[in-house]
Amino acid sequence: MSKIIDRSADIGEFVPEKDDDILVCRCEEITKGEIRKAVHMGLYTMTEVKRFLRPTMGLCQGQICGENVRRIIAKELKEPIEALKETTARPPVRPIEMEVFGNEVEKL
Amino acid sequence: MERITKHPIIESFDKGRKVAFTFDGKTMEGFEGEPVAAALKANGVMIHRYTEKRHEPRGIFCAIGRCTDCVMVVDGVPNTRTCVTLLKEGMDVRTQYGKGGTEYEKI
Amino acid sequence: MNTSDVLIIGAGVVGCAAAYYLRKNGVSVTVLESDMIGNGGSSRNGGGVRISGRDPRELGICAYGVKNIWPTLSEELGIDVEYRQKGYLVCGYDDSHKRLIKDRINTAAKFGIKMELKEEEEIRSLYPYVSEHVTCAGWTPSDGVANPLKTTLGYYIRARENGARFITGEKVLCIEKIKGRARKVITESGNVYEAESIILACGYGGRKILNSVGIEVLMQKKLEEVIVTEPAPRLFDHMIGGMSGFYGQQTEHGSFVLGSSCGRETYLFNKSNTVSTYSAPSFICDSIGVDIPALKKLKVIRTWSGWIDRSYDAVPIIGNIEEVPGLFVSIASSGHGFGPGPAVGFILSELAQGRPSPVDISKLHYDRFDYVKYQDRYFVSDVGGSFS
Amino acid sequence: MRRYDVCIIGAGPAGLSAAIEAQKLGMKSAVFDENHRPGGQLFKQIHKFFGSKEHMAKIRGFEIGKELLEEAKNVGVDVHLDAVVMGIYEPHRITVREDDSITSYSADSIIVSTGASEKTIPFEGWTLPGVIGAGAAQTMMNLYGVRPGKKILMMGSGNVGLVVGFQLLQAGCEVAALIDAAPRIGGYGVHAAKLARCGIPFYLSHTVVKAEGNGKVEKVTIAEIDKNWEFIPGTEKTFDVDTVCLAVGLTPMSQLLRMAGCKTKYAGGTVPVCDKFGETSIKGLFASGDVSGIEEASSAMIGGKISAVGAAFRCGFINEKEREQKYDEYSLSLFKLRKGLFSKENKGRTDITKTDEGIDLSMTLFKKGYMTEEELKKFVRNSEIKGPHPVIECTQNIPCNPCEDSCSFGCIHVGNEISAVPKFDENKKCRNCKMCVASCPGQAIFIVDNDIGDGYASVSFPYEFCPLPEIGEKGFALGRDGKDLCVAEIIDVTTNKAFDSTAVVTMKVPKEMSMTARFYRKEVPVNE
Repeated sequence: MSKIIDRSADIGEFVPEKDDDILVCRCEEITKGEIRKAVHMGLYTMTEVKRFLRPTMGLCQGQICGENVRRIIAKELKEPIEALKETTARPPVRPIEMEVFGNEVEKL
Repeated sequence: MERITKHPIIESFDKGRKVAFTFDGKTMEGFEGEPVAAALKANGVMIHRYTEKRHEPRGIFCAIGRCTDCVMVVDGVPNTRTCVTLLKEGMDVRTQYGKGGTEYEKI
Repeated sequence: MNTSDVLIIGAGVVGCAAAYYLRKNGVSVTVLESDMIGNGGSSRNGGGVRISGRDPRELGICAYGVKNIWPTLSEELGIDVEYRQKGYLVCGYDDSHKRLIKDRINTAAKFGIKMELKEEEEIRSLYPYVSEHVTCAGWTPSDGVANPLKTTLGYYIRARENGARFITGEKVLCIEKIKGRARKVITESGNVYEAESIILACGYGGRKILNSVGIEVLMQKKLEEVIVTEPAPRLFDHMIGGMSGFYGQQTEHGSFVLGSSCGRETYLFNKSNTVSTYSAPSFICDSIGVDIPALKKLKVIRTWSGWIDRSYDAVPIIGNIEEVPGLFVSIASSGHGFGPGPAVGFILSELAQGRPSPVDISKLHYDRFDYVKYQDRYFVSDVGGSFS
Repeated sequence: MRRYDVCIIGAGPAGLSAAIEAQKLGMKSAVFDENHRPGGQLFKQIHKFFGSKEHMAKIRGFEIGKELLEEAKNVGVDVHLDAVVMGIYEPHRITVREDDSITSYSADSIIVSTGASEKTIPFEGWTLPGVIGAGAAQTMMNLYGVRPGKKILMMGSGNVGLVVGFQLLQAGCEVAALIDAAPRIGGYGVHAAKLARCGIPFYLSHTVVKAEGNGKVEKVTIAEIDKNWEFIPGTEKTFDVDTVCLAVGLTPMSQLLRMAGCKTKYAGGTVPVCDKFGETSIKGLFASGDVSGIEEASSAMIGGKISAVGAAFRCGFINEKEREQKYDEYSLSLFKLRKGLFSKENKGRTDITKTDEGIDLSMTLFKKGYMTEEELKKFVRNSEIKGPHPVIECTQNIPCNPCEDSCSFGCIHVGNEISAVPKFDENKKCRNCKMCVASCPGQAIFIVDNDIGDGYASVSFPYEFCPLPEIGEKGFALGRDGKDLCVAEIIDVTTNKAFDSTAVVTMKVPKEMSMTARFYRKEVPVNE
């Protein structure tokens, strides 16, 4: 059962921080401040922030920034990092050309 | 020269033959079968691409094919991870601008 | 405490849009979502906003959205939902497809919508990226695409900002009537919510909830899968689909989002989650490579899948339910519910306020499958079922 | 679809060990690796491993890699290289990219040994070319022979940061400093000491403020941080470096396990919930090595074997009794490695002030990477000993005992508890074979002769740099802190096969320097 979250509950105001301009997601060029602001817009899960802003959605699929994004959102929600669900891991694990992906062969 | 010629532990680095390739049209030398990124680094190339949004330079970061920061246009194919793409004779390696055009579209 | 004018079950595009429009009119709203915001079909679709190829019964809603909501939605929400009305190309490969396209053109014409048949020669010159395999195509200039993620979350963000109360992780088990009217909702956690009216818009999960007030709808779950490519310079900006079953777009971001199914999903290992099957992504890549060879070199960076809540005739069920006064539903979108989503949300918000729907939705009634005689059987289209 | 009894994902230390063990237990095994070269991180590890003989201690990582690969092939494991596992599906199916196609493989058991990836820490300018992972530096220099930079700042003082820092020096790079946000050096003191005596400074409670440069890193500013991780104004220091290496921890590469849908938990990263055999919540799906929790390669190898045993039982190749017997054997070996100051339960603890033997730990070692003479005296008795004898500067209960095995004369004692601090037995006679100096993976053993006549002493120390000093050559003796002490003359340079590329260099220093001179640099001082 998922955790019940009242999205109108008070998580405090967005307070600017000195390092808000630092890029967190290198692929999609998303800053820490953008992620923090998204949380205050009501996006309380990694998946929602990802879908709205695109961090972890680029070429590397969050392999580099995933944990940092998770930590930032959790901190903003004043939750421990493990309380925040990760985004779903999905195939392909590495980028793969469509023609190769489509070339399913049987090896015996 | 960024290549290690003498190492206290590693007797020799497993290298293929010396081959020529081009970086943005300029001819360079590297060893066949080494990652394109290693050959570029040995030639002093640091910038692999400029990003889509901020037009910022990027280069090698993880060197094992995960971060996708070192992608370039290799033989016409954008977003090629140069750290896991092995060098071949005559390869055409180009700086990648944004999604893969060779230059930013000036609007 | 848990009382509001309207209670919405499901925070998908319809639920969020309905909440947004209700708040605009000052109506108090609570939205209960079992998972997170927009994690069902609202986020898992190709982003098509089309009128073409629709069943005549739902065409009115789709047209209403394209005319009255989509063009100004980004401005209205202050969030770019990436809507662009650049047409929809549906590729056909033989004469049977050509006939199907012609049928659609006739249907569209009845509703004053322009749709054209493109013959081979024109296809080669206008759409050079499709292969010679494509011998005919339907072209609807008024169709378009949007970003489903930003649309759904955009409605949510603004509705929440305007005072709609959203509760996620709150799974509704049943609806209870008070004095004959749907007034109460009980959740898995034991919480009870009350409202004057209830809007049910939670996809397949709605079936069980409807059962709790004695209503059965004819629907089925079907897995549909999608591949996402690396971003690429713009190749085309219209929506594209094919008679082989694929559909999708090149997003504003540059990546291609292309969906389809291999037809085998239903028969595969019983999956507990929505991670793609081993078989569909390869099939999709293969089939798209045949139609759009230019994409073959592009790298796929992600695949995903989602459940389609498909009704018996692959047409959505929208409107009130006479047996349960105060209950308004939008379920069984049948895989093409995103495009009309905002309009459906708006219509339900109107109904919940006791106002009539601005378009005729009488034929989308839930009990249309009852008392059907052989000669009245609705046309069941497999192709039309999955063209979001 | 091709079928194996067991498919193993990742040909690193855990995966290869699992494959070998599984094949030996009669299972038809295949191991898949996305890389062109197998061995995972092993081929980048050019230092000698810790542990004891059964853990392949004192063998360099890449040699272990070669041995494992050889053995895997000999026992008949199918090794698929350049084979990228794209997805994992119920019940036990994987799709693999090989060349230009995708193939499905199925197995009765799957062992995921995908290892770990490096964590990162964003700071201003961290996307500039020249900011790289420590693993990237290792890959470039140790696999491909290309220096990652000329002058480098290492961020992170765990074993990865320390080991890679030293390897950078070996590759001929300059290391400007090692910094860590933590108040203590995180890795082995012996690793830190190797860097300290080369003169590399440690800045603890420091982190990077920003990296700057035109198109690449040219300058890096660091500053001290307070308890709330805020920069303390006025503590900024700037380094003209062209490279910043990030060694800020590892996180399991658990995507495939998460994709499979097994239960996970958070332990510094997402790890699967496993039983003692590494079996996840999905029957027949195992995890071993770093993907199941970050440890050393040595423990990963044993973990791999244990999961193979679990898989063999799951698929009916061994019975429960055999499984438990094997488990007991391997877990004992694992148990030995998991002891000492750096064990899981002691990780990150700052309240430990004494060794298991009750001796005061060196606090200077935690702060600066070297020990003061006073601190060392609690471990080593020296002045009264005549003739050459080992001075063992290994003081932190590291599970490691090659020193004991290396001395054929029984001079060095560690005992059954391999994490015990090694002791020189003064009743035994040191024959000055220098084997212990070359064998110590931590390069923490020195042969000292307090009196070689004329008021001089000799100090023999391990040396792994190019070029080697020459006999008769003069230079400076350096202290543990890397500072110039006095003039030294090289009187012996011993290399031999048994030393495995570690040279043992002996220098002549004034008598009073016998317990302070620990390293050497060639440059002759101006006045000489």
